Amino acid sequence: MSQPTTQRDKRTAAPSGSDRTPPKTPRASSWASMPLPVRHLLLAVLGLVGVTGLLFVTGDLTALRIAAVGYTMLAVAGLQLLVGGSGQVSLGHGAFMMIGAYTMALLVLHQPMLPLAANLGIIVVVSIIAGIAVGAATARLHGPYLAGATLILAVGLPGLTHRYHDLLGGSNGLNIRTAGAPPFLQDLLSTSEWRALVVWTTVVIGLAVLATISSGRLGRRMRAIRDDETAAAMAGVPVGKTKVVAFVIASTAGGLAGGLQAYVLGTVTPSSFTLVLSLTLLAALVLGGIGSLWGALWASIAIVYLQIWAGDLAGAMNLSRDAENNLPIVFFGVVLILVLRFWPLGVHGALQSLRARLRARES
Amino acid sequence: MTTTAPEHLLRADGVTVRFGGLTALDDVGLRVEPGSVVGLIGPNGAGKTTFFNVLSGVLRPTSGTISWKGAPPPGRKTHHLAKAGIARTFQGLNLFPMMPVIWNVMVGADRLARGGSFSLISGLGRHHRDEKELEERAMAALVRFGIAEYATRLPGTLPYGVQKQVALARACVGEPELLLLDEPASGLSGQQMDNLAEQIRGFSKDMAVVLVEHHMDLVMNVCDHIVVLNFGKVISSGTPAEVQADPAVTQAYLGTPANEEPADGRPVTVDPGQNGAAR
Amino acid sequence: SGAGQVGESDDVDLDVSTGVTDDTVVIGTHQPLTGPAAPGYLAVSQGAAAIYEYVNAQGGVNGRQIDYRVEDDVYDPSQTIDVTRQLVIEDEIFAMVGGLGTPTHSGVLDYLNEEGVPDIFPSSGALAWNNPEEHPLTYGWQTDYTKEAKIQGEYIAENFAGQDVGYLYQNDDIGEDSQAGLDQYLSDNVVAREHYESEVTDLSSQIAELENSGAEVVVCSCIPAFVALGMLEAARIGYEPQWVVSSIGGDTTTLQGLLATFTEGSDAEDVPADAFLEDLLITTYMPRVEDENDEWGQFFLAVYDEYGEGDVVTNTHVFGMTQAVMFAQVLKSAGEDLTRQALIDAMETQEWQGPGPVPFSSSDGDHGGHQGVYVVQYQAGGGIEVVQEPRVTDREGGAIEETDFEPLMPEDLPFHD
Amino acid sequence: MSTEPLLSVQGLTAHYGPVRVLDDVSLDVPDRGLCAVLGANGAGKTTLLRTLTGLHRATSGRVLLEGEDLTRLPAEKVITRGLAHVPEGGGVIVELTVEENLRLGGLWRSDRRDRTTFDEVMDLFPPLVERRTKSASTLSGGERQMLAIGRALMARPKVLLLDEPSLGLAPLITKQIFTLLRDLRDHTGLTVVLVEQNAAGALSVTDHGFVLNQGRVATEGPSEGLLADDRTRHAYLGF
Amino acid sequence: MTHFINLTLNGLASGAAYAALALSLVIIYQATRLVNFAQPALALVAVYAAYTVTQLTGSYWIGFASALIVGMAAGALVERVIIRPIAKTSQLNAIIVTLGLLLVIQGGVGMVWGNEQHGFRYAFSYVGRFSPADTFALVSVGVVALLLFAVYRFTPFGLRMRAAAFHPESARLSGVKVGLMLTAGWGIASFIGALAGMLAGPPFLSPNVFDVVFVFGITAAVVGGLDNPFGAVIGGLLIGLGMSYVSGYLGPELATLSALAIVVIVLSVRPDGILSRPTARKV
Ligand SMILES: Nc1ncnc2c1ncn2[C@@H]1O[C@H](COP(=O)(O)OP(=O)(O)OP(=O)(O)O)[C@@H](O)[C@H]1O
Ligand SMILES: Nc1ncnc2c1ncn2[C@@H]1O[C@H](COP(=O)(O)OP(=O)(O)OP(=O)(O)O)[C@@H](O)[C@H]1O
Ligand SMILES: [Mg+2]
Ligand SMILES: [Mg+2]
Repeated sequence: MSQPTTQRDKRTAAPSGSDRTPPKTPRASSWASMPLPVRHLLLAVLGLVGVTGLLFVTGDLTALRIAAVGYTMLAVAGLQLLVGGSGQVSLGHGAFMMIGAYTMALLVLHQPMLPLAANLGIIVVVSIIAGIAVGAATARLHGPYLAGATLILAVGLPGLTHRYHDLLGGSNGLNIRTAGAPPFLQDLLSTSEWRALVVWTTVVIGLAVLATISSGRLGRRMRAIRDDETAAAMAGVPVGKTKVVAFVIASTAGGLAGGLQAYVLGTVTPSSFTLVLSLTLLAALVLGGIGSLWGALWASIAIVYLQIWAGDLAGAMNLSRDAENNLPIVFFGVVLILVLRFWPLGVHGALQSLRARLRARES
Repeated sequence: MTTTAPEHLLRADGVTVRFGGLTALDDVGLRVEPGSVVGLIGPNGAGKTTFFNVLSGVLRPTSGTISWKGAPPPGRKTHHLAKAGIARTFQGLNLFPMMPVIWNVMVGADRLARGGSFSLISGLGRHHRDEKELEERAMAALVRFGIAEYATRLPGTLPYGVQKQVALARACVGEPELLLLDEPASGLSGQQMDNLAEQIRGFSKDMAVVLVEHHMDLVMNVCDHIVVLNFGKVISSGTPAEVQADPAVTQAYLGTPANEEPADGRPVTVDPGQNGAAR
Repeated sequence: SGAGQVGESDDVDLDVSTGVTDDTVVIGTHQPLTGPAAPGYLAVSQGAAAIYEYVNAQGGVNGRQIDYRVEDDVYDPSQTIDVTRQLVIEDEIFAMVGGLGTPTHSGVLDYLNEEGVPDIFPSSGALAWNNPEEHPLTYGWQTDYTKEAKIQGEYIAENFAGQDVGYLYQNDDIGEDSQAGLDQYLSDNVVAREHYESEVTDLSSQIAELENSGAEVVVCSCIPAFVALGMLEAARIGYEPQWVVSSIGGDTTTLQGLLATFTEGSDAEDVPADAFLEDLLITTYMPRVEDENDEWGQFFLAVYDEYGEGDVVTNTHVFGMTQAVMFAQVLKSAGEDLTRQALIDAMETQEWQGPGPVPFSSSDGDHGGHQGVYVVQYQAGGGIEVVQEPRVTDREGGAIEETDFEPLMPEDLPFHD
Repeated sequence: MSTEPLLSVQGLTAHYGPVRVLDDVSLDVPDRGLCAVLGANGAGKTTLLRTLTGLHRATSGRVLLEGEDLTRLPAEKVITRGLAHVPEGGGVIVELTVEENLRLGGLWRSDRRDRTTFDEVMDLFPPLVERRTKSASTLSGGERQMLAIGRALMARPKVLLLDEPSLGLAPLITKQIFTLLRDLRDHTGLTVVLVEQNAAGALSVTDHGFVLNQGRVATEGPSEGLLADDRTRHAYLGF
Repeated sequence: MTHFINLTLNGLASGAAYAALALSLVIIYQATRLVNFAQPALALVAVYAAYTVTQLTGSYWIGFASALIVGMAAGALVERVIIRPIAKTSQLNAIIVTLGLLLVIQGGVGMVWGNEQHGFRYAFSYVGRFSPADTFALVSVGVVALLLFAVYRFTPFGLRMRAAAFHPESARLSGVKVGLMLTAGWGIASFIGALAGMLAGPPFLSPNVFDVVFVFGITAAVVGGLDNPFGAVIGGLLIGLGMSYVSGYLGPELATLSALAIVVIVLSVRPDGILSRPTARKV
């Protein structure tokens, strides 16, 4: 969020935020020789199988939260590509989620016979347009200026719902009812479980795409721009275009996440897409670890579960009412501070170094 | 000049750059033929880097034209020129500090990837082959510059001399047709300087080189043609021998022995312009 | 099949006693305990909790202690959904009581009905709750905004005949529904319609506009903070209309608290809180703590004094306390053999007798809750005076009628053992 | 050297993470000495200077200036003891103006209001004079290097540590700066530690040289001697 | 016409509050290159402290003074204890930590003082189209901006401060106690933040009272340009006026959207804010 001083700190080895995973020296395993998309799709299928298993051993409430972890993760992963990849710190990611969510709600309300997949497709298109608009408008902005512009986007956009009260429902938003599991699955899956599966199917596909982009040429171009725009341009990277593409990818992920949220929760209101959401997404991203998609997983778990755990904790601690009410907020803040204090690379970074240490001990 | 190429690879005419009241470049022209090494020398602040900035599209000149292979360049932005085949190093290196060395170099090779936007965004199609090829090229370049052992290090943790090699590798790996080198030799040891001369001569088989440098040995050694700038103006140009013999150059840039020991014992003044005309 | 095409859901089984044991019954609610909406609504659940404590101290209802679980949803519908599910699935609540907020509660309305969880007294005046066809388990509570506004409109038309009227309303269903009622009586006299967004705490342009229009009466369909802001802003520019405030914003104890500390020791000391509030007209349907003659009001003060947590008791507390008393009442009527069906049956057959001084409806296809309002006026010194006895009406074009409803007093109303 | 050295480095060791980059380095710099520190890329020259000024923590060993132990002092204190450091690349603060950069160098001195030093430095580098009020970011590479040296001189140090000052400077200027160093030594008693890649050039202006190799002092001696010694030249200096 | 004048005066009054908060952000930015999300929280603590002190002593001005002192101390403390160890690792981390702090402090204030609203008076009478309180706000913001500008541009202290922020290592090599400068920067910024809180807090306090003001404060700072205290003032007034006109003529639901519009328009013409200096040479 700040403009790096030219020629500053070239020397200081700042491990944080750097891409700690340089390509490995060519290893002739069949895994590594597979094209990236194939590898990532295989991982995606594996992830989906895992989630399905988890759904079968847990209950309805957890199914809802698993779904929430899913779409939150997609949103965070998109943000990760934007912030960690292209270095554009956006405080307005919630705005993209909102666009996706309202698109979903409007489609369900006004075109109820469209299948869900078509709705998601339309959301992708709408998000791309939104991403291009925002990306193009902010492509010349740097650091805190970009942050400020996206911040006010997150705050201002919900105002549209008041302006177009009749269409968007004002502060009460829109309520939708969506179809549950198809008949032949109804005995097997509850509605919540079905929705969680729908969410995660979309999410793992989205994540596979994001992973491919992030570790491929486009990802490298974005990082180059993040590190040094002039040098990147001198290597033939179109700076403005790449920045917009980064925004488009992020907005698409965010829009899809919002659409899935609307689908799962059945309600969209401006008060679900406040600045707090945007800031929480960004904070959780850094908490989880900005360098890797795994970070997005930890981030989304933190967003969904920290509040709940803190609530349980507060309930168990027998505090005064004011203290009990506010404990969850404080708890999230404290966790955030402590994690960054002791694990600058976030939870994922910590886990990685732990693994490295264990491996070192083994050998 | 003895080359008989019908067309110049790069041609700059009447390039003028003003920053507010300061004229950094004043009607500067340059011609570069394929396969040649052109030296661009001059005192500090003469406008050499500024000229590079104009040639590479980083800076738009106040006036003047540039033509590339006999036609206007394909676009005015830096990346257009880069795509067309101009590469450059920076005086301040400008490496990508948070990417490992190999990725730094792979970015330099990016223009050689053959996949279109589809493969770029989706990771399908040629992408996989492209990536492999880029990595191989980058690795080959690291080996060629003798810095393969640093492939996975971050640039900031390397000695300055190694960083310079990384920058050089990044500029060359994309097989440009014109290579602009801004003080490649500063910070290098004598041995390395000799290697560099060798390398530059090697480059010029495939590409033309424009070299900004203060190490006269190197410049005189490798350049076919030299242009001397002072206060933004071309004060001399010609073969190394011609330039070296030009008294204007000696005065403004190389220094005469008389300058070395001031007679009055007062601290010397470090002034490149002491003999130059006032602006 | 289309994403929006929803099949019929099966009938739910109400013959269950989820959350009920021999000596406890678990109920839940969602409330904004933190975040921007918390200051306005925190007191609701505090008040309710105090009543349940009191009831439990008296031995509970039908031998059962009431276990009241309050979950914080920060007034964010997506969190409401999560905490509601948590209450239903994990806490296994018997019923949802007084879930607060229109946007928030809208999101769980279907869910509660589908899961067969009685949804008693949502804390909001939206019209949506009263729809027994679609949401048979939801029973509204608050006098709906349109009914209230009709009575306001009539009162103004009668008592301020011919005067110019301006509206100041919150830009959501509160404003929309209120105008629908007011306009039935005032449409000819309206000279300004100004709205505010609850996120923007600046009313300067609205008040300036109202003054500009020459409105002599300003009807404020606002929450308390914005009533206070509006009054301050008017005082700032020397504008002195007759304020008419609806029940949601007419909590003079809260207003007084805000305005008193505000003016304390300042240049405006000669303009004490009283002066702001003097002659303020309020429509209301609950007991009032300012009214020394209001037995329920006094009862609530006493209960809160013993079972509540500190604080001044405001009418927002009373909101929750009234709800709690009424819920305890119906729980008592539901009898020893407590099932959800028994509760619903009790709701449908309950003869409501207070604490609210207006009739209450939860049967015969009308889940509308309180049926009307009465009008009070703030008096210098902090008291209030009833200037119009309760009247009832419908939300359409029907007439406004007086009522002879007489609530039972605390000691006569059976709502605990 | 018989006299007490002005700057004395004793058994200095320094690491980056687990990697040892200075290994038991000892060297003495006499008062009014002009010393060169030479070595291949990565030998540890920059690290040595950074450790001397406290920018990098020594793992062990001591740095003494006029007998005072500076080893544990933070950089901002070390500077006030009379050590000035022109870092590799200059470290000009591009967001400040040229004048501000210069003033900053002498700000810690109690006589900072005295403008004579400022005027003297300005006199030394005429290209800076006309850019006084301009942002330092507009300077060319060489002009920045002049500014960096100027800023160090503003502190009127006892010992000046220069990390590749010739980087980016035109040959004429390099020569002039080397001459200037001698001159300052002769007229103001300045002591200089000069890190240079340009070994021949550096040895020709200094009177003593240290050659670092992989973090150790490989050899040292009078400059002429080193310049003449073919073995050293080939082994470590590469010319 | 009177409507226009009213809107203008209203806009100036609210703009002053935005400007004050923007100023404190600019200071922190100049001192640390960080956008400090904890700024409103620090202001919150200060203002609640003032509230309590005023209640205890009965004197508004003792409360006012304690707010400034508490604000400054809290800022300096936070820098020392929490920010410093983290700022070393990365800038984004430091920014996120200020977010965490925002949560902790906001929740903490809720724990101590409750989430209810409290009335809180203005420094001077608020009565009048452009009241003494508004005048006080505008004048104090203007004076502070002027002072800061002077300190930053013309004093050795200001130079040290800027050097430490831009290039800590070079600053240390010039004998600047960088750590001290950072602490001082946070202290001063929080001092101004506390002032902003005292201006923007009334009439009612609650733990979230500064959320909205802060958003417009950031917006103002960005619009004006983060490198110049006057930018904050101009940005604040611009946002205040723009929102007042839009909400007066077009409807209050468009107020925040109009702030967005101002940002987009201004930054598309001047990507580094109105008072930005020409962008630095890159290579
Ligand atoms: N953006 C700018 N604004 C103002 N002046 C500038 C700008 N860029 C360059 N200059 C001035 O233009 C002149 C030429 O600068 P340039 O960097 O081209 O010099 P150079 O020949 O590369 O010198 P060196 O050998 O020291 O690198 C210098 O005097 C510099 O101060
Ligand atoms: N920040 C860092 N992190 C890790 N290793 C580092 C770091 N900085 C330097 N090194 C390592 O320390 C060793 C010494 O580096 P140093 O910069 O001191 O060399 P040098 O002699 O100054 O070289 P040059 O002449 O190229 O400037 C090198 O191997 C380098 O890779
Ligand atoms: Mg240059
Ligand atoms: Mg070095």
